[in-house]
Amino acid sequence: MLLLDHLWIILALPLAGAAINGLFGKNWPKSAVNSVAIGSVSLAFLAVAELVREFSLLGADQIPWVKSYFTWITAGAFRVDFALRVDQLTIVMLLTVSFVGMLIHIYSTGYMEHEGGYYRFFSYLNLFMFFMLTLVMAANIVVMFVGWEGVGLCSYLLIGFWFLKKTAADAGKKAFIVTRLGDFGFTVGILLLFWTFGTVDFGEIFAKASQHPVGTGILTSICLLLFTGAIGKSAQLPLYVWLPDAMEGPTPVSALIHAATMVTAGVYMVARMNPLFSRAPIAMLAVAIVGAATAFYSATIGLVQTDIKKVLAYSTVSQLGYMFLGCGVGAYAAGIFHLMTHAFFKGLLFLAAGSVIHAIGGEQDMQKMGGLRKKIPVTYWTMLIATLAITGLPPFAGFFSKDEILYSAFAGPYANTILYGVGLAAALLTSFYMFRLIFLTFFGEARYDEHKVHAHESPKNMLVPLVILAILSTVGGWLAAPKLLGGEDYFHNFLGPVFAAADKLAPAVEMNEAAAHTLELELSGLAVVIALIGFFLAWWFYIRSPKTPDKLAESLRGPYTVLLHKYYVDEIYLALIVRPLLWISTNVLWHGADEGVIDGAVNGTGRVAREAGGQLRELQSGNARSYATWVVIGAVGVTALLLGLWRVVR
Amino acid sequence: MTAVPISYYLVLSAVLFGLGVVAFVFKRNIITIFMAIELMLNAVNLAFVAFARAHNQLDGLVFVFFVIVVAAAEAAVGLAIVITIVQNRESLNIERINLLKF
Amino acid sequence: MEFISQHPVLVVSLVKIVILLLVALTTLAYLTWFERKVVAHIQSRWGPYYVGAHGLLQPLADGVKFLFKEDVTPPSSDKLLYILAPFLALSLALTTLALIPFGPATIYIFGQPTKLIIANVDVSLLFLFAITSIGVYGVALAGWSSNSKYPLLGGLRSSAQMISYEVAMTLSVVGVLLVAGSFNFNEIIEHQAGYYWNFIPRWHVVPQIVGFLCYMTCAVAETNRVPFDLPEGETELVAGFHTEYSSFKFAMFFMAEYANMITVSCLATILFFGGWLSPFPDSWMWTQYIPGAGLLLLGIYLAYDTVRNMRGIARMQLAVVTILSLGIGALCLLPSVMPVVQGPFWFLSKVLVILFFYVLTRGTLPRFRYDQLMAFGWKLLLPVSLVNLVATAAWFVYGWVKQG
Amino acid sequence: MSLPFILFFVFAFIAVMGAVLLILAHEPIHSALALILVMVSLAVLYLLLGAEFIAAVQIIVYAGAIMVLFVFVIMLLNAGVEERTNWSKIAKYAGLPLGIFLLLELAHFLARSGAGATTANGPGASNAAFSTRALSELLFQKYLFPFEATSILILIAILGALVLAKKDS
Repeated sequence: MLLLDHLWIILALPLAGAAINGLFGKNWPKSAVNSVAIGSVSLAFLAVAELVREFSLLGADQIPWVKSYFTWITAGAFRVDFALRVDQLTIVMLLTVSFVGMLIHIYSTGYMEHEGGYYRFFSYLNLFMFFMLTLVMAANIVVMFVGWEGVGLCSYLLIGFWFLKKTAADAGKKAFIVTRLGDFGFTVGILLLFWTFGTVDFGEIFAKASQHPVGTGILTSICLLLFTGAIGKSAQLPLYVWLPDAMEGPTPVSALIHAATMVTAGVYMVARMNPLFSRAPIAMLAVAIVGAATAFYSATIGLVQTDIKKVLAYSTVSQLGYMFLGCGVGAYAAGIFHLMTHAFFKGLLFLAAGSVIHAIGGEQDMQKMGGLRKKIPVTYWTMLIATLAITGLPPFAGFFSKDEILYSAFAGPYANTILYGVGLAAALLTSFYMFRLIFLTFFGEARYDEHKVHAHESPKNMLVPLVILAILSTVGGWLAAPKLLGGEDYFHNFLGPVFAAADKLAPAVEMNEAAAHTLELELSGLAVVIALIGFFLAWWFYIRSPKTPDKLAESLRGPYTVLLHKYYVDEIYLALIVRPLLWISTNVLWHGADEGVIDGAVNGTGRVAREAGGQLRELQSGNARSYATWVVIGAVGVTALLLGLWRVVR
Repeated sequence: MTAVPISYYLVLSAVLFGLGVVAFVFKRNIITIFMAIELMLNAVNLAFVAFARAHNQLDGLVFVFFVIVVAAAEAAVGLAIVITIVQNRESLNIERINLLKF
Repeated sequence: MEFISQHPVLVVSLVKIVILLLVALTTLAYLTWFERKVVAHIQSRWGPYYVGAHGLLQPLADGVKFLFKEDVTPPSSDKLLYILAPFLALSLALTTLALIPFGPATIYIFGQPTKLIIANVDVSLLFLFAITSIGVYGVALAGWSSNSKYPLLGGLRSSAQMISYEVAMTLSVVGVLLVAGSFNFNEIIEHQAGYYWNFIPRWHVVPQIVGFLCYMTCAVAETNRVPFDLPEGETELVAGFHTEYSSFKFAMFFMAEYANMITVSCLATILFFGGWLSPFPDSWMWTQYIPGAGLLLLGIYLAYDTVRNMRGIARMQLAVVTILSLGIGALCLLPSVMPVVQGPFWFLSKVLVILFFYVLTRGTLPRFRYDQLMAFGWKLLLPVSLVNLVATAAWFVYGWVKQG
Repeated sequence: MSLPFILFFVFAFIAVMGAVLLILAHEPIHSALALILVMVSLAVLYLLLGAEFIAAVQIIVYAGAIMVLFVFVIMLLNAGVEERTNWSKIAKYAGLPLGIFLLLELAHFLARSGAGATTANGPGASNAAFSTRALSELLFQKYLFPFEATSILILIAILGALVLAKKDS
């Protein structure tokens, strides 16, 4: 039981890597930095693997396995241990995060080859791994919050990695600030949580919650507040705006942080809190609605984007929407499952996109690509697989996860046909814009200057992760293949215990086995058909008659421009929030409070001190004996005082 | 065999401390001033031990121990400083070493 | 008077002190004789021979000589300290003897039962170190107060040397303290009772051999003996710190040095060689007779020597010695006395062996150079004794032995 | 008049005399000796109070090491009679009265508190010796961290002394 007793090792490894690279890496050769970064992360992954082995030996009564290392904060009743918790959910997250993280580290060694600040990049990356693992393994919400903010920080650092580029720096700031809005809610949620349950430890909270009546206002508000945090972190409506801009960061970062891991933290949090959420139906409805809305909304924006990474970004947002939809309709397992598969194929998509960009020398505009199929076959095939996966075509990973979510949206305990419809529509759009991406990038004639740019396949260390992820996004789904599709639903059975409480609460669905199966078959069939339709539309538009899109754009000028400008959301925010804030900060806080009051006070103090010093320095005769005498005078005074006090005490 | 009352020891320590203070103010030789400090420390130690005896608790003795250790360190560094001072200024008289002023 | 009757302990202690002082001073005196003899034989000379049989009266003669020499006090010297220094040195050197236990037996003085030790303190070892550490002043002040170059240098050197080696010495002893688990000499000695494979005595030399070697080296240095006698290295500073001293003050320094030798040897015996414990298992009853028998044999040899070689007055003197040793030997064989004698006998014989080693080093080893001396002390002895200490501690921590 | 009282008064007197000598002596070395006198008599008082270990340490470290260091430095610098300058007026005039006043205050204060302490648990505490073993256990368990800290302090002090006294070549 090495690792069960020493969970901290898993955290320590990436942290050590970050520290070493950050402190000493500056003048090291790339190879050294690589070995440290990749070494630490791979070790972490191995540790996780070992942990899983040991975990599998645990008896059901020993789960969740909680290990408290030291008391971090104590203030009155408020007590926070630095405690780590391992249960099935944690295991899933750990595996996903550490594995994808490792692959992306390897990929980065190739992608960042020619970039400056190499060591800095990997140090940040490792740090991110550390915080993400902390977030996942936290046994109480405060430690989780540490991880939560930590990943935010790393995201900021990495988005603004090329901080000389203004857009990048701004994007970093934007990501940080917008997320902060959500975190505000999250923080309040935490406080409310403590105020309600008198503890921050998950175990105790859940225990207490199980006595708590369903649907009380306080519970609902807690869940909503926590969900606000999730909205910010996982880029849901209305706080999604930072994610597309975050694409300014290096592609591996987009893959790791803004597709595979960090942005899914919100989903994880909601799933982790399922005993609370399942007790607050209203909150769950809110989650579901926001999820579905985001899924559809950002998919629409994705339709018309031309920057390959932007498209993927919006697709990420919409997929996250799916996950929340899943959680919202009580299919937490499905949500988490989609989280995992999404980590695989979306990570793959980003990496492949990165490989494409790398191939044609940093060009990101899809209109300047095309015909790359032959040039970079491996990238092409892997990306195609990923696309099939995300559009939810069997037998790829996305099919199962998406299908589940949709099924439970339609027939689950919290079924809601409207949400189902929206989800389905989103699926259609998804498959359309994904194939649009594929076609624009890989098919047709080359729209870039063949003489200047010589498209070339990426180096091994970039391709290997692609292939591995491709395999995963192909077979990854079979873990949760439901019975009637000839699978044994391992995933649900595995996660079962975690969501037991939630499932117990869920209203029973009255439907007999056979009917359920037929329905499920029909639904999945429908989903596939939808996906295919999307595919054919994309094929028609971009292969068969490439003129159509422009004609369409002409005829639907209004909507098109609206979409192209992402519903002008950024502009609206700018006008409604940023500008006023800026004005207040400048005139009131800066010139008023800061310069006027604070600086004034400080300078005043300084002036007084200087004057007084001028007078007092006469005492500084430089004769130590005089000083000694002054000391004695002081002593006499103090003793006299003591004597006085003594009398008072007597 | 009756024991000596604690207050006797305390008064003695007070007296020694006072004398230490006087020495501290009145001696001009840096080394001697150092000794005055040591004398005060000793007085304090006596008080510590006396109190330890009064309450029959060993902690007082531990403090004495620490005081002695610190005194040793202080003497080592202080005397090194004295040596350097003398090497630079050819005088042990503290009143001649008066650069430390406005 | 009634005060004394109130505190009989005082009286008894007083008596014991007087006895010890007499014994100690004579031993001192004859230690010089012993040394000169041994060194002489090392250098294949006869050594003192003419004053009394085998020069047995030589120490007496020296004492008289010192007493009647003119006592010069340098005019420019700091009178008070000049006089204080030798007294300080000698008195402190002798004081340490008060802490030495000479035997386990209980004897009766004026019907007061008491042990063969003057001050059986709880932390005897610490006290002994305390007193020896004060001993530095004797030398330092002597050097300073003479107000002359060589003594000053000698004083500086010896104080530096003593401080440096005191550290290593103390550390080398701590190992033993760990093993014995006590500061008290009697307890330390009793802890060494028993035998490995019931014939090798469980003395601390066995586990603490490193400590012992360090200790002996430091001890030689502490007492400013060859090869560490730089404070009075004739070739360098005439006679070191006591250059200006003459007559009896000089004699006091001289005695102080030998007294220190004795103390240090006693300490070595107590800490490493099981003090007054007999080297033989108690089961061997016949060992009880060794002291008496030994003295008798000595007496017989002396008798033979007297008759054979001695002429005139020397013969009488040696006869006296012969009778003394025979008498004491016989006394030791009395069943009432025998148990009392065992402890002191073994103790003193062990001390004698160590003193012999002392003299041997003096007779055979050359003198260090000053920087070598310091380097040796700080860079070799200190680390070694530290390592020894740590090793011993580890030994206990990992429980390879049971603590006493 | 029992033995402890006699011993106390004798050595208290010696200590005070030593302190006074320290002030009156002209030669630093005499002051040093006076201080040693004080320390030794204090050690005896510690014995009276039953603190054998501390008494021993007091002599070994204070009298045997620290003061030797002082004497050594005095000899090294060959410090002669100190010159009695009086440039600090305040020290000249205010020094003595202040010292006396502080002395009285402290005596008053301590005597009171001491009386309080003694009455707190029985008049006249017992004179049973403190066990060294208990002391060491306290030192190495409750006060382990301060102990280690002081060891670091000593180390730093050694280095500092080296750096200061070293002739920069």
